[in-house]
Parts: sequence; structure tokens; C-alpha cells
Amino acid sequence: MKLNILMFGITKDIIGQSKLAFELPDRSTVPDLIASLKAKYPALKDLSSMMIAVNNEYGQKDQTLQESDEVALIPPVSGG
Amino acid sequence: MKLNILMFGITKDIIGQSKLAFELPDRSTVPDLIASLKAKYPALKDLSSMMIAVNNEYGQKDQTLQESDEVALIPPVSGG
Amino acid sequence: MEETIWKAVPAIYLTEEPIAVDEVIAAVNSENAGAVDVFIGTVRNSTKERKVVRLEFEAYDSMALREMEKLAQQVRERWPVEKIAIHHRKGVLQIGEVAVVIAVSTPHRKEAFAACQFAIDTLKQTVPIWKKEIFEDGQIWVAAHP
Amino acid sequence: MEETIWKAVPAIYLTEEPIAVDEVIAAVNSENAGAVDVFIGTVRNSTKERKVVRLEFEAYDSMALREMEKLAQQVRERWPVEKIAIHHRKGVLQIGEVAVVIAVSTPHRKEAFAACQFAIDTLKQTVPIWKKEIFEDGQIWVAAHP
Repeated sequence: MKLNILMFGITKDIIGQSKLAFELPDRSTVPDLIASLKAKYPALKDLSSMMIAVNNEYGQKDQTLQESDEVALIPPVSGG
Repeated sequence: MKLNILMFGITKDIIGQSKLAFELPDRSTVPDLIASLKAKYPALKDLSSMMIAVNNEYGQKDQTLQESDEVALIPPVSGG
Repeated sequence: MEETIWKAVPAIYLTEEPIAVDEVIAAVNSENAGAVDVFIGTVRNSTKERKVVRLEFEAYDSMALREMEKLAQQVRERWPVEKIAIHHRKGVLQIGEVAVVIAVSTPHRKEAFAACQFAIDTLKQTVPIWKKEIFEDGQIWVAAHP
Repeated sequence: MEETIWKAVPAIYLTEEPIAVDEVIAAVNSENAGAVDVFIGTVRNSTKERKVVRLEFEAYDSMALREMEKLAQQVRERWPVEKIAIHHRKGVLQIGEVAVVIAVSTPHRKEAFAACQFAIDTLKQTVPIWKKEIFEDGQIWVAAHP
């Protein structure tokens, strides 16, 4: 399946775009996606933390992804 | 000596005036004044607390009063 | 060129006029501060389920201002405060009106909360101001009796 | 008769315009409340003694609003809150500008402080908003790296 992953903050700088088209095997999970992204973009490994949001919620461990999901990469937040 | 004691809040209601001319032996202390006032106005004994202010400061234990002092009776405060 | 009319807001203030909360906040403005905590005490419509009609605050003005100054100084000694402002109302207050505003600015937020909470807690214990609650069927001086 | 123009202020708000602190405070107005605590986060002129030129906030808008709503709900479940409002700024902010305002009204003051402090602490951990500090000689995404 092909995900269109939204990028924010430093991940946008690392990956160089605000929306990344990313190919992933069907029935991949949140941890699968994180592993694949870190493999392709090693600078992501240096971040304090990295979360995946699925449809505007923090993704659960082992949550399975679908092509229709709105997926976003969430580097350490720093609002306030 | 004769003190002109300022009254506030409930003490003004108890004593019935906002400034009380009160006769007291020379070299009386803060506790002396409190005792004399309570003797003359027993309703003051029912208050949760009663302090004396001398020249805009809380009077110290055993502080000696002078006729020139600005003296005030401070019932339990309840600002804020 | 337009003239800007700048109204200096005192840090410590006791007034019969309504308190302008935004002016108290502006009084603690500082470029070194990352945090401002503001406490606003307002007149509730009830006390222990008894309906309040209005409040009346009486103050021993000269001493109250002095105690408020002392309190501000104490707060500055205890926390890394940029600025602190304390405004207290007196006279007759209707439901919903603002009785007291305390604003504290600090570099970081933890200190702003701690300093502001200490300030209102201490004000209620030390500043010679008295509150009378007027109910439909009576009135009491708050905290006067055990 | 004059017409009053009433501008409804949302409780949860993310905006590129300057935050009107008095509107956030007005949004938590309640006759049942005796206390309002307001936290205001402002842009400091320095971070760890390094001079800050300006800040830039970026938000994942839809999720940020959702997390702010969740946070408000959590606060309401934990404390006897009358009303809570959370406004966060995004875009470019100069020194001294307001980045976030949280206002909480409660019957008594202790809960107002606790709820407001919890709200800002939690917002900083959960709401997807990112802050870039621009220095004279560089810039960093705050908290991105260990």
C-alpha cells in the first residue's frame, strides 16, 4: 500500500518535504512504519522520540495501518 | 494615656463606632489593651482571633503602647 | 505624530473602582519572562449553598497597602520573580465582579504558579481587608467567628 | 436601543492572530466560580543565555485541536471545573508575544491552580505543536534531540 505521510517540525526538515509518499507492505503496523522510516532516513534515529498519528490520534502499539488512514509523523512536541 | 483605636469589620459593629477613645494606664502593652477591650466588650471574646496593629504593623507580643501610636483593632481578616 | 497616553499602573493597588484585569497583567510584562500566572478572585453567587446577594469589602487602607507591599517583597525573595502586581477591590461588589487580581511573571512556569498561589494564600491571612457577605435574609463578616 | 455585538469566543482555539488574553478570561466567566487561574506563556528574549530573535510555531491543526479538546475534558473530569479555555498561537512570534493562554474557573482557588498547572504541563507533552527558536546565529526545533 502507499501512504501519504504528513511531516511536521524537524521531520519535515530531515525528509525535505511536508508530505511523503511511502510504500509499505499491506497490513503493516505502526512499529513497522517507524522501522521502515528510520531505515530509509537514519537522521530520524537521533530524535528524542518519534510517534505516529493515525487519523488525528496517537497510534497504538501494533495498530495496523490502512491506505485510507491519515498518517502523520510526530517528532517531540514543544508547544506552550 | 488615651488611645484613639480604629475599628474595622465586625469590631466596628460590636463596639458601635469606627474610632474608640480608650483610657489605658501609661506603658500598657498590646496584650494589656486586648485584655482591657475584652473586659469592656465581652462580645470580642467570641471572635476567632483579634490582633492589634500599631502604626500600620501587627503589634508584637509585649510591645509597649504610646499615646502617639496609631492603634487599630484587627478582627480575623477575610480579603481576597 | 500621535501622542501615546501611557497610564502607569501601580503594582500594588487598592481601589473602589472595578479592577481592569488586563492592566494588572500588563503591569507584569517582561521580556525576561516566559510565564505569567494570574489569579482572579471573583464574587460567587453562593456560599455553602446559601445564595449571596452581594459582598462588601472594607479595608484598613494604609496598613493593607503596606501588607500587600510586604507580601510582594516576600514573593520576590522566595522565587525568581520578574514582576508582581496585586490589585484589591473594596466597597460594594456584585456577583461575578472581580475582588482581587494577582499577576506574577517569572522566567519559567513552575515558579509563576508557586509564587502566585503563595501570594493569594498569604494575602488572605495577613492583609487587613474584611469581607461581609450579604444574603437575602442576613449578613455575616466572613471568618469572624469560629 | 443600542445593539450589543456579542463575539463568541471559542473555548479551544488555534490561531495565527495575536491572542486576546481578556477574551480567553471572559470565556471562563461563571457566577458559580470564585476563582480563575490564568496561565500565559510568553516568548522570552533568551534560552540558556542565548539570545532569541523570534519563535516559529507549527501545528498539526486538526490533531492539535483534538488533543486540546481531550485535555480540557480530562481537566473537567479531574477537578470541579466551571469552565476552561485554551488558546494557542501559531506562526511567527516576536519577543514578548503570547504563545498560549489557559484559563480555568472553579468554585474555590486551590482547584483552579491545580487544574491550570496540569493543563499547561500536559499540553506541552501531548499537543502536536512544534516550536522553532531562531537565534542570531542559528535555529533549533525545541526538544527535538536529546
